[in-house]
Formats: sequence, C-alpha cells, structure tokens
Amino acid sequence: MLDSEWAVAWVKAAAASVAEHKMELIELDRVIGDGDHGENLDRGFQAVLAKLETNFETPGEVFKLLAMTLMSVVGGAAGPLYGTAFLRAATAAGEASALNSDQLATVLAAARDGIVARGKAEPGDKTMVDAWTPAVEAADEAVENGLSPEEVLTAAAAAAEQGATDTEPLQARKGRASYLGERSIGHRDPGAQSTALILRCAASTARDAA
Amino acid sequence: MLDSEWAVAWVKAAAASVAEHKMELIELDRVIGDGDHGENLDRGFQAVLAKLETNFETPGEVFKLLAMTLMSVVGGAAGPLYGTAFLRAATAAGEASALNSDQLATVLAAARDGIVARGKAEPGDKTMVDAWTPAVEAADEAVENGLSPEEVLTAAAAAAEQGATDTEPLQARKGRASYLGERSIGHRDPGAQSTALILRCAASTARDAA
Amino acid sequence: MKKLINDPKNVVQESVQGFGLAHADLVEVHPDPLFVSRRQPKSNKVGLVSGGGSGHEPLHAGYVGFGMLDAAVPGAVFTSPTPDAIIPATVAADSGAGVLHIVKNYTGDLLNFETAAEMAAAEGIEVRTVLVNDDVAVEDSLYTAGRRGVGGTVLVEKIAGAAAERGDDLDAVTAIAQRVNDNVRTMGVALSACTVPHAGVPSFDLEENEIEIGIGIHGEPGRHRIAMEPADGITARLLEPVLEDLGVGSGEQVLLFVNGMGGTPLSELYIVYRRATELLKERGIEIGRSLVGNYITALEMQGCSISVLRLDQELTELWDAPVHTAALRWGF
Amino acid sequence: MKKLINDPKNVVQESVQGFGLAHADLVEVHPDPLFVSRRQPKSNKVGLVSGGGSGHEPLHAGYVGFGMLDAAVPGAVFTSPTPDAIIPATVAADSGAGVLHIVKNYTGDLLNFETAAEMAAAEGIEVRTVLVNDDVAVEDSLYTAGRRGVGGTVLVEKIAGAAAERGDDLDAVTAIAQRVNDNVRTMGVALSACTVPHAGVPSFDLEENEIEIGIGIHGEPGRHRIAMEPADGITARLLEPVLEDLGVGSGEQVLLFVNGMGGTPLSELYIVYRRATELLKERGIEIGRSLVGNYITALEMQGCSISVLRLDQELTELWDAPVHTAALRWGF
Ligand SMILES: Nc1ncnc2c1ncn2[C@@H]1O[C@H](COP(=O)(O)OP(=O)(O)O)[C@@H](O)[C@H]1O
Ligand SMILES: Nc1ncnc2c1ncn2[C@@H]1O[C@H](COP(=O)(O)OP(=O)(O)O)[C@@H](O)[C@H]1O
Ligand SMILES: [Mg+2]
Ligand SMILES: [Mg+2]
Ligand SMILES: [Mg+2]
Ligand SMILES: [Mg+2]
Repeated sequence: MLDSEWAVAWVKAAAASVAEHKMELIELDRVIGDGDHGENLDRGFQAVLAKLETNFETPGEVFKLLAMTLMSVVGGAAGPLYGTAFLRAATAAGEASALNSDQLATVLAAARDGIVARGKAEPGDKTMVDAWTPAVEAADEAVENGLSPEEVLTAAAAAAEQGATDTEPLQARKGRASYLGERSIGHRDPGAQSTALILRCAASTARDAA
Repeated sequence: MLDSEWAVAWVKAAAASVAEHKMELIELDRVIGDGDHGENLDRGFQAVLAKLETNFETPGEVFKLLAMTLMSVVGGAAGPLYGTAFLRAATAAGEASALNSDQLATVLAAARDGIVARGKAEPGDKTMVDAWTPAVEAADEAVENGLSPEEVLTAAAAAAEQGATDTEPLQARKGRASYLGERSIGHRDPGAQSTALILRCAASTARDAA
Repeated sequence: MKKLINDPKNVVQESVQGFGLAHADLVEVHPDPLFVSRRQPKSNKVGLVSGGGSGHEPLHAGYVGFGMLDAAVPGAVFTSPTPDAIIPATVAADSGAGVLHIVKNYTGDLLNFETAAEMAAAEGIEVRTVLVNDDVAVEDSLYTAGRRGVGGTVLVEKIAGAAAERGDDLDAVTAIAQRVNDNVRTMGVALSACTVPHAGVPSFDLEENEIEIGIGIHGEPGRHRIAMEPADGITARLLEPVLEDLGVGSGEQVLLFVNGMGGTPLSELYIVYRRATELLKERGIEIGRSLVGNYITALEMQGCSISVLRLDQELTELWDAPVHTAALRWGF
Repeated sequence: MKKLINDPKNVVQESVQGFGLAHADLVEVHPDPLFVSRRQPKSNKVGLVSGGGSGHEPLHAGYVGFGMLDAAVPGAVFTSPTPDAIIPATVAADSGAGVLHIVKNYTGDLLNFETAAEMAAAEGIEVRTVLVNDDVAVEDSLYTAGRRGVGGTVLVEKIAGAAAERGDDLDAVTAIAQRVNDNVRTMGVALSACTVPHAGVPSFDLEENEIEIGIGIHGEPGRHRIAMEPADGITARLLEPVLEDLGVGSGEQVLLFVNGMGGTPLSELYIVYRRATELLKERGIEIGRSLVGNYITALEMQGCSISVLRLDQELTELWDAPVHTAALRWGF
C-alpha cells in the first residue's frame, strides 16, 4: 500500500541509492556540467533522513518534507527543480492516506509539470524532464491497463531509466550542459539519471510494501 | 700568445660553451638552487659577444669589458661574483699586451681572490670557489714547473673540472644551496661547473693561439 | 590536487568564517544559514544582495561593504545557494528602500533567487532582480540557457553599489545595474582546469599543449579547444569577440578589466593587459578606467578573462565613487 | 606548464610595461635599464628603493606609490637585478634626504645592491641598507647564507614607507625598517612547485601526496617534506615555529599576515587564517591587525606563508597610515 510508511521507506531507499551512486552522478555532471550534482543531491537526501523521525499521516506529508528540505539544502538547478516537483506532488497527493493507481499517476504528472513550469525545458532538451516525461506516460498507460500501484511505479521507473539512457545522443538546450553545444552529445544527463534512481527506489519499495 | 686576440677568442668560445651547456647549468641550479644560472650566464655572455666589435690592445681590456658586462647583465649571485673576478683579473693583467705564465697565474689568483672577497665563501663551502681554488693552485704548480702559458691554463682548467666534480659530496654553506642543508649533498654546484666550462675554453683557445 | 582545506564538507563554512574574522570591521558572518552582511548598514538605502556558488573569491563576500553589496550569499562550491539563505540575506539588506538581487545567469542561481524573491516579497520586501549575462562565449539563443554571468558581475556590483550609496531609489539602481550589464561583455580562457574539493578530480581534462577558449567560471568546458599559443594571440582571441559583440568603436571610452581565474600569476595578467591596450589603441578605443587582478575566480584555475565596459560620464563617476570592501577599496 | 606569456625572454619587460599602463597615475616605467619609479616624488623625503628577482608580484612594483616605495627594480624571474638598474632607481628615489635600500637576504640581491649602493654613494647619494631576513625555515648560522627575506618584506616596505612619508630622516626610517625586521618572522609551505618561464620544468618535484614545509619564494625546496595533511595541521606547523622564534607571548599584540604563493585560492588562505586566529587565541596573543592575500608570491606556486609581526603603538600607527599603491591602498 502506497501509504506514508511506503513514502518513508522510499525516501530512505532513495537516499541510500543517491549516496551509493554519488560519484557516478558527480562524474556525469563533471563531463557536461560542473560536477556537483551527486554531492548536492546526497547532501539533500542526508538532510531529509535526519528529519524523518516525525510521524506522518499521509504520503503527501512526506513529499512536502522532502520538497522543503531539498529546496533549502541542495541548491544549484536540481534543488529548486526537485523541490518544486515534490511540492506539487504533495499538493496532488492531498489528504489521501494511501495512493491508488489513479492518484499515483496524477502525482507523477504534477511533479513533472512542476519541473517544466520552473525550468521551462521541453522534452528533448536533455534534462531531467526527459526522464520524468516517459515515466508519466508509462504510468498513464499502466493505469489504463488497470495495473496495481506498484506495477504503475515499476513501469514508470523503467521508462525513466530508458529516458535517462536516451538523453545520451541529445544536444543540451537547457541548464549548464547547453553551454557545451554539440559537445554535450554522447553523454547522459545527470539530472535524468538521478530521476531514474529515485523512481527505481519508489518502485522497489512499492513492491516491498505490496 | 695570450694577447688580446686570444682573450677575444676565449670569450667567444666561453659564450658558445655556456650557450651549449645552458640547460645543463639550469638543471644543476634547479636541483639545489633556483634554476636560473644557465639562463643568466648565457644572457651575460651573449651581451658580451654583442660588444666585442671594438679593437682591443691588451687582454686586460677584454677582461674589463667582460667584467662590466657580466656585472650589469647577469644579476643573481653569479653576476657580481664573475664581474668582480674579471675586474680583478683586468687590474692584475694591467697594460701587458700578452700574458706570460707568471702573469697568468697572478691573473687567475686575482680573480679567485675577488670572488672570495665579494662572496666570503671558503673552500669546501660548495661554491665556484671550489673550482677556482684548485685551478689557481694547479696554475701555480705549473708555473713552478716552468710550463708554457697554454700548459698553465690546461692544468688550471683540468683542476677546475676536478674541483667542480668534487663539489658533489659537499654540503653547501653559502648561496642559495645552503638553505637545503644536507639535501644539497650529492649534487654538483652550478657555479663551479660554469667556472670549469669557462676555464676549459680559456685553455683550448690558448692552445689554438700557441 | 592538493588543497589547503580540512574536510571538503566544511570548506565554505571555514573559509567564510576566516573571512569574517579578517574583516570584522566590514562584515558580519551569519553561520546558519550562511550569509555575510555589511557591518554598518545604512538606513533607507537600496539594499544590494548577490550570491552564487563559492569558489569565485573574492566574489561575492569580498564586495560587501560601503559602496557595493549589503549582503552576499555563498553557496557550496560552484553550487548556487538556497532560498533559505537568500531570504534572511535579503531581509538583512533591506532598510526600507527595497532590495536588488544581482544574479549571475545560471539556471541554479536564477531558480533559487527567484524562489527567494517571491518569498521575500511575501514578507513585504520590494525585490528587483538584475540578471548578469555578459559572457560572449555562449550564444544567447533558444538553444542555450542564455549567456552566463562572469566578469561583468564585479562591475555591476561596484557601479550599482555606488548608485545605491548616493541615494538612488530602487528603480534607478536597477536601471543602472541593467545599464552596466547591457554595456559589458566578457570572454575567458583556461590554461588548466580546477578541482572542486569534494570531486577531487579536475573539472575537465586539458592536454599539456591545449587551452580552452570561452571558459566559464565553474570549470565548465568552453567554446573550443586550441593548441597553446603566445599571450598576445590569446589576448586577441578574447578581446575581438568582446569588442564585436559590444559594438564599441573608435572614439568611445571603455573600462578594461583583465581578470585572473585564481591560479595565474599577476605578472601574466599584466602581459595580457599590455597587449589589450595595443589592440584597443589600434581601434581608436580609449581606456578610461582599468582593473587588473583576481576579482572573480574559478578556484585555482589558470587563465584569465577580459571584460570591456562601455563608459559614459555617469558610469565613470560611479566607478570612481568611494568603495570600502575587503577586495575593492578606494576613497577611504 | 602553460603560461600566459610570449617569448620567455620578454616576460618581465612586457609585464612591467603592462603594469605601468594600468597604473600610469601611480608609477612611471623606465624601460632600459628597467625600473619603476613613483609618479609624483616628494621633495626632501627619504627615498625607499627595493627590488629583487621578478615572479613575486605584486612585490615590488605593486608597492610603489604614496606611503611605500619610491622605486622598485625588477630583475629577471627569480634573479636579482643588476647594479646598472639599481643605481638609476636610487637616483630617481633620492630627493635630497638619502635613500634606504630594502634588500631581501639572498646572496645575489645582497651583492648587487651592495655594488649599487657603493656606486650611488660615489655619486653623492647617502644610502642605507636594511636586510630583510624573516624566514624561520632557514637556520641563521655560519653554515647557511642566513635567513631569507620573505613575507616580512611587505611589512617592512609598508611601515618604513609610512615613516618616510611622515618626514622621518634617513636614520629614523632605517631604524623603523630594522625594527620591523627584528619583530617579524615567517614560514611557508608549498603544495606544488612553480615553473620559471625559461626553464620550462617545475623548480622541484613533489609527489601527489607530498608538501614541502619551510619553502622560500623562489621555488627552492624547503626544510622538509611531509605527507599532505589538513589545513589546520599545516597552519600549526607554520605558525608554531614562527611564534617560538619571535618569542611572542600572552598579552602581546601582533599583525597576522597570511600570504598566498600565487596559485592558491583566496578561500583557502582564509581557512588558514581562521585556524591561525584560534591558535593565537589559545596563547593569549591578540591580533591587532591582519592581512590576507597574495602579496609576495612565487609565480603560480600553490601554498602560503604565515608572518607574525609584533606590534607596538608606533608600528600600528604606521601600518594604518595612508598608502596608495597598485597592490595596497587605504586612506585614499
Ligand atoms: N531548465 C531546466 N529544466 C529542467 N531540468 C534542468 C534544467 N536545467 C538543469 N536541469 C537539470 O539539472 C541537472 C543539473 O543539476 P545540478 O548539477 O544539481 O545543478 P547545476 O547545473 O546548477 O550545477 C541537469 O542534469 C538537468 O537534468
Ligand atoms: N657567497 C658565495 N661565494 C661564492 N660563490 C657563490 C656564493 N654564493 C653563490 N655562489 C655561486 O653562485 C652560483 C649560483 O649562481 P646563480 O644561480 O646565478 O645565482 P642565484 O643563486 O642568485 O640564483 C652557485 O652555484 C655558487 O657557485
Ligand atoms: Mg551541477
Ligand atoms: Mg640561481
Ligand atoms: Mg552547480
Ligand atoms: Mg637566482
């Protein structure tokens, strides 16, 4: 059940995964950016971990804590973008004590829309939007096919991973990598990669909670 | 004959030799000093070459030009030391139109004394004095044995070369190398080495002029 | 890459603390969230706040003081600061006449300052923003995040600071800052990369004989890579696109700013400056003012940038106006 | 090692020319023999002349101006200048009250300034010499050339300059300069070596994990080599021998000077400064004044030095006195 317990488990898993892949994210960002993405995100998730003691009633509350903490600790482009995403997700989740498949798809779409509203990137600009957009589309399709919440998340995570891989041939048109022009081609976008990591943890903890 | 023509030939040969061994002198100075000895001396001798057009009556006049030019172009420790050496040599050579063996030994001793007066180094301090001192001693001995000027210079040059080699095991107590303390042991002193080069050219041009 | 640091995590905190101790007459350091404010704030003066990732020292904290900034917000190294630090800095800088945010045009800085401005406005502080985007190495088009803010930032902060100090209102200070930005262009070169403390490896790889033209100040790679060449040639490569883009011509007066990236000796900056004066002379452009030194850096990167600001009488007067900060000081 | 230079032979000429162009209000550059003199010399003021090898910028030309030097004589890189340049600089600095030569204690500087002083005296100029030898890394004994002149030089030039500016006579200025030298000690560290332009290879070799303690400012190797350690530890290693040797104790006031070697970011110097203030506090020593930045460098060497000057009221006042040079400026 995608309740507040799941949300807490997910955040913990995501924090562990970001920590584990920190150097990989740094390296991706070093090549086409400024090499801080892994460090910043790790600092953000560690700060969230330190605040997870509270009792949460709803997943929305967890998303909100995540949003506010990332916003105030991460910095850079990714901080406000993930901050806005999870704030919108929190709003979309509302008072629901657990998310069903439909609600889940709405939450994912709200998160993606928040990133787009904030960063004004379009699909194909080689940003985290290129992981979020296929994730949202896959989630919608899974819902139409009547799949369970954990199946919806699993589909979304797989699509995000594919989306991250698919940023490699793209030329960046937003964010720091855009300064590189054609030289950004051939490298994976770090924000798309971290998105894939985070959604993968959402899916695996959802399956555990099912 | 050690006349002004020889002196000019010697300065030219010394300039060529310093240019040829510039990097070697730089490297010696880099290890126990600041790496400029070759560059500075080369700059000095090139400046002397540019002034060699004049007609000289005596070797003393050539020594004086050499002294004044090195003094004002070389800089560092070596500039004033070589400058003083050749100024004293010029004074010792006086008005003689050519140097005999006796005069030659006096000139060499005057040069060495000038360096000692200026730099206050003693034999064994790992400086150019350790090349000049054996050179002067060998010259004196050669004179006692009644050798010709070119033989005197050949003996002096050989002794200077040996003296330069013999600086290797010494610990520096004067000049920049002294800051290294025991770490100066095992490296040849650049000023002693350049002294050997210069005296070697004095000898070879003397033999040519004989 | 060896660094005079302790734990990479504490680099910014410790450095800013040291800065505060060394310049306690000028600034106050607020540790958490971290920002630096002017020791003696004036009342009813437009407040100037800038900030951004650390690693560009003396920018920005070095410019807090009389005639320049009222507060600076240092983020982690090369990482823009977060709204929770920008907001109290904005509050500290406000003395009733509103606050100008001077923001270098990077997505991260933009987004974080934007959020902070919204929230400060909600607290009743009037906030304006000027985006500095002077880097001609980046094409300003739909296909990029727009030009970066680099060397021109120092000039915007100095001149807008002088306007605020003489009593201009928020609209006027904003307009002056915008005018400086509109009239300044910059281009940089890197001879070596820099190493972010927590990354531990250089931000890009340059061969022994390569240099990177059109570099930013975050160790991002630049516009293109060329074989190393003499300083005179490099100077022309930087200056010419700057002059083209600025459209400055014969008879005009400019401020020439040769900036070191942190790891280049001052003596080399003067070699570049010398050649730049020749090139400007050839074009009949007059150097009214100049600045040479390490004013906006990228850690220990070797290289420099050249900025040219078109001067008019007012900008010149504001440039000359007294300033008393850790890194820029005259008239005191 | 890439450098922003043209022909290595012209590095000093071009750099000093650029310096002269950028600071034409302060200095005049005399190209051959090369020296830099103060634009508006006073009359009947003791003249201050310093000089030495280039590569330590802003030292010495950056300190020519009101309240500091009257002339500076830059030699080739790391090579002391020759008498034929020191003599006209001495003549230019003389306004009838005599000239003080401020000489860093290196055999080359000593010998060349000595010769020049003799010859200037022969031209009727009264010349005194103060030897700066503040480097505690070198044992001052019969077995060395004596302690080197390093960071303390900047402080001697500033304070003696202020004494000359207030009208002290040659004896008094000499005594003040000597007093500063007697009360200042310095120790440095290198994290990397530097490369002399014409040599093209680093002046010594350091492993990726080694640092050199007790370094001079010419790329000479230092006192000993240790494994890299955190900034706090390095700070203690530099500061403690300085304090021991100076014999400064609880209740005394000092000037704390953290100097960058040229290639170290300013932010790192402040990390060192921060730790140094803690260590001084532990010993009850009060920091009366401070200076942090790149003031006497060794090209692009990474590292720093810490100098401590024991202050008294007069030295503090002279430190605070107005100065207007390219690299040090206040009160203007
Ligand atoms: N305008 C944007 N819209 C969406 N995502 C963006 C935008 N700009 C940057 N990003 C994302 O942010 C990531 C970089 O984050 P990070 O390294 O933390 O920030 P910074 O570039 O400020 O150092 C990029 O990989 C990209 O996915
Ligand atoms: N006091 C001294 N007496 C004699 N020779 C000296 C003395 N000090 C230095 N030297 C000589 O000068 C040489 C270094 O010359 P150079 O590199 O030109 O000067 P610097 O040390 O100023 O860079 C040393 O190798 C040594 O032979
Ligand atoms: Mg980044
Ligand atoms: Mg040398
Ligand atoms: Mg960043
Ligand atoms: Mg030298």
